[in-house]
Amino acid sequence: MVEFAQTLVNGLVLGALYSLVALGLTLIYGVMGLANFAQGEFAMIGGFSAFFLVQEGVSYPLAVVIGFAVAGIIGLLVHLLAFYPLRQSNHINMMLSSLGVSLFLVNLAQYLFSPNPQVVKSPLSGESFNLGGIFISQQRVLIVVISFILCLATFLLLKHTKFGRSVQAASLDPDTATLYGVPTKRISFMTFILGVALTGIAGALLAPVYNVYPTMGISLTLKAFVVVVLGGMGNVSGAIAGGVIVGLIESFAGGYISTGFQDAIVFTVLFVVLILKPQGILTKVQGEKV
Amino acid sequence: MLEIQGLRSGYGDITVLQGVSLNVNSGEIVGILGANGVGKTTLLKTISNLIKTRAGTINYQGKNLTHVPPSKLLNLGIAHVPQGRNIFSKMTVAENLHVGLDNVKKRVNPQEQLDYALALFPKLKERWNQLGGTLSGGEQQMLAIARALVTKPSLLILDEPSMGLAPIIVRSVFNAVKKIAQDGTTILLVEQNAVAALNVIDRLYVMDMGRMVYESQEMNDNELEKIKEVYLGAG
Amino acid sequence: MSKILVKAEQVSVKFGGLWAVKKVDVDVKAGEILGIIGPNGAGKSTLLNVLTGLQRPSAGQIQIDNGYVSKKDAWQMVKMGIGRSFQTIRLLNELTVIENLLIGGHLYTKRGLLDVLGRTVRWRKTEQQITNKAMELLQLLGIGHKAQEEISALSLEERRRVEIARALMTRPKVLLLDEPGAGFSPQESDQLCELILSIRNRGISVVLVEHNMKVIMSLADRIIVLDHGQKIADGTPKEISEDELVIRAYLGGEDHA
Amino acid sequence: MNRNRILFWTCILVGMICILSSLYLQNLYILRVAVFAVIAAMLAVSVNLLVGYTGQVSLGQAGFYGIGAYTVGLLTTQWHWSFWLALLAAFILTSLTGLILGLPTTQLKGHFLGIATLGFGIIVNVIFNNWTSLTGGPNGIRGIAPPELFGISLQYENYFLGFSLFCLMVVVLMVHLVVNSAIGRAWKCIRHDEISAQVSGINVYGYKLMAFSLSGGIAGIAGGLYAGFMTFISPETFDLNQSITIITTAILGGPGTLFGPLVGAGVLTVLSESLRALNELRLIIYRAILVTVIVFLPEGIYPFISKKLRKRGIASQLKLKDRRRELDEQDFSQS
Repeated sequence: MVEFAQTLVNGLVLGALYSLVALGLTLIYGVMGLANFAQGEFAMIGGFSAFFLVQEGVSYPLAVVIGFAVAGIIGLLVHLLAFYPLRQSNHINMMLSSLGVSLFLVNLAQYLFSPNPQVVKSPLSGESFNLGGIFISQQRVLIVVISFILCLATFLLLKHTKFGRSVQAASLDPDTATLYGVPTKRISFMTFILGVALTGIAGALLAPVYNVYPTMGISLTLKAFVVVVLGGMGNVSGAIAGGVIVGLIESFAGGYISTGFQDAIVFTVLFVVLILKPQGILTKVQGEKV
Repeated sequence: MLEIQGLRSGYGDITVLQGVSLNVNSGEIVGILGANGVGKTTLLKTISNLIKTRAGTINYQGKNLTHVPPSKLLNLGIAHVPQGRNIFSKMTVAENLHVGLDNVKKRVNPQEQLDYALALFPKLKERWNQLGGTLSGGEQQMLAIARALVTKPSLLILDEPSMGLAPIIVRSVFNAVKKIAQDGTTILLVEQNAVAALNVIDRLYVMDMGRMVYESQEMNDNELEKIKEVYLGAG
Repeated sequence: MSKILVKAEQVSVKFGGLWAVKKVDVDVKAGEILGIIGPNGAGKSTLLNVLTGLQRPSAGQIQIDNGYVSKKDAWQMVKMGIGRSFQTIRLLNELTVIENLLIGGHLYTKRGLLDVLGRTVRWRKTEQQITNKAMELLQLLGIGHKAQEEISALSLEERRRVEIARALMTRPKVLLLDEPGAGFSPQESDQLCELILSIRNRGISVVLVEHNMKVIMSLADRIIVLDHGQKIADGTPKEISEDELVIRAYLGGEDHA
Repeated sequence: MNRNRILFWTCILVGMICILSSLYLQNLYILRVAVFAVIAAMLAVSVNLLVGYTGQVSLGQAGFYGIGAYTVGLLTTQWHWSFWLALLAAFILTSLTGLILGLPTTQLKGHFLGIATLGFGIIVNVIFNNWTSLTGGPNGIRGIAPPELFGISLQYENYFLGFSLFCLMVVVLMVHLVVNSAIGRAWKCIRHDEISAQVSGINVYGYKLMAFSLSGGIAGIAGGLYAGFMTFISPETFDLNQSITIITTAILGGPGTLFGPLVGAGVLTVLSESLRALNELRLIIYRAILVTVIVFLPEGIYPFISKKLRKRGIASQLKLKDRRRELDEQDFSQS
């Protein structure tokens, strides 16, 4: 029972992180039609910013916030160099470009920071709650709380602000959106930056628990894709719910079947979903016109 | 108010508009009638710059529109309701209306405009928090018009508002159009449904194969016969 | 009475909550030109897609030569003798005219891996046959001299001809043309009419969706009118042009129902 | 004898010369690099069948590559099969894997297909790493016997290079024959427009499956060659990075062309070797160049160069002028 609860909690923590990364991914997909394989690298960027800032004596919370900004700024550069020139091209070229960007960022980080994992100290490191035999480190609680707040904030931003409505309109019907004054080009820029910055925060948050290293983003990207496929490409609430589902699957597969095979199990679930319901399990099917 | 001279445009290799000229005076409802496929929608999309002009000029209140991007038209007081009621299906009625309002907030009083649009289409108030995609066809058309209306346009461009609607709904939509014009908005209406359109418009153009083939100030059965000839090729 | 080649019974297509096509009967007889008309959004293209297997009907059945085919894919329908062209031309722009036509001859080639890798005698023979057939068709359509040009170098009118030629390469019994005259000048429309008649004279039935009323009224033996996804009239061009329902569908009208 | 046939035999001749001259190469470093380049080329050819000819993305090509290598590795070490039989088995097994993977995934398009194939690659890699009793886990398989031909061991690098070049030539020839037939035309049509293909009587699903199966088989052969050359295999060779390298090689060279993948493999090999002096900076510059090419030369290097060369030809220049004149006249008659 204790083991079950512990697995459940670990799954929720993972799920919260996946939701955050997938949220960025799905926003970008919705507005730009870009399947961004470089998404996880922005978590790496956020993680390393937090690492260096904490090392320089900056307080951890501030480091997290700056991680958000750094990921956003690098996101802007990447968008300008690797995606904006391809806006008229097909989506497959954009996807390949993002694969190239992903490898580039990983190699750059390996060159600049060495491939070894780095430990990030958070004031909450080492502290943990004991709930009837289940140990939860405070950092993990922080991850869940902040992720939840950010997901909620993004959701509210989309629902209740001018920017959010523009993003929704631009992803639903770009032509009509322009007719109502939505500057679709600027919106796609801003969405990309917001999307990768959210992932940057995820990186800064997970750093004290899982350490930071140049290749940390790859598995995050992959999981985020599974989440997004599960929740339906471009579906925001689907991404949040899907994140939790994938986190739980991974945690339980690791705990009860085999840690070695947990990724294979996650991707097998992905296969089944893709084949049976390619629109995602959380999206309603709509008729397709030829 | 709107003056178009020798307009040509099209898609890829196909030139759809073969030199279209027309003008719209302030305060009137001008109808462009024609069967499907004659280039009516292309004409409107060219006016909004969703399709590039290949030749000819579009003047609106003395300003050349040829290079104004579609997203800036609202600032000039032009609102274009596209064909097929392109409402944002996964956004609520309220959100749809706010997309219209968002970009004109400096110019208009949002509450006033919302009240005006909802008075015209009270049904939308009942559906306020429903997703656009779940509305009936008629309600979607009303929403599309209302979404344009809240931007307080001087010129409202409507692309076939009757499409796919039952006759009784068409009538209520057109009554609303008439009311909008009476309140001082100039309207450019593109329609296939000539009978319904003739009831509301002040002046009419008939389009065929990318050209204006007929123009008239009279709205009676005689005109209908003429339009029928163009439509059904019986002439 | 001539033989019925294609018979669609009560076919319906539903997109989301909307009936794009609702309980429509169509039959195409051998050697006739059947026109399909209707206002925007009436479901003409959807109906064509159903008849060519690109769209599965939500309900209803289709028979080709008395065999039910509702569950067949488009390529199997082609095998049974249905060919078509599209409103927005669907040719491969980077390839030459002749290459596009050879694609249409796909079903009549030897295409097993062993034949292809071995370049067998029968492989050569069928390749030669479809190449000859393609050249013959191009000559017939008056574009033989363009055989080696890329599609992107052709005019709109020539592309339409190539697309019709590609459809003819599949040796159809019934040829469906979706607005073959869109964007044509009156002169080009006249030439198109001649072309369609000559296709019919080769014993191929033609189903024609067209906006240009002059074209359809002069060509069609019979016309079906769709409105709101339903068939509202079926008759000779003369009957159609006098039909109250049709006139109302086009011009609109007050609701008397 | 027409121009195409002359070109065809010239290519065969050049191929033979390459094979023969490889036997006289003595520089061990160059030989090894060349063998890897040939294997990379074969992999690029395999993925080109998908991404180039039928317009399907595969981000899991390393999965087939790995299955091929492990089949040869296991059959020769555990069951003591001869290399040749094992290579044949690798081809058959990977073709089947391609077919089975294709059954559900060819229904998917674009990103979805990319993600699904990527998932396939990862699952295969996880199995290599964790099914320790069969695959040796992260330690891999050692002591794979290099192939022998007519009593001559191919463990000498120049013999192996000759052999692998021969395999590559056979594969390219096969692809050439297939592409220039109804099958290739069907693939091209599917890539550009599936609806067009359907109304031309092409069984889109069937032909996509065929492409998947052939592509898997060719990658499997490349895997077998790798195992035979290295005599040692481990999971890390067949990871996601490898899959991405394979697809970018094909894209870089020119997807949908016969020689594009070869050019891609050649350019990338030379690039990566000449950057070796830069040590750690090498990979970064290498990736930056990759992204630049994708962004600014999406059609690939080979088509770009061959187009440039063709444009220089006087005949085509005249043709271009004619076409321009035609266009001008058209404009004139319209206005």
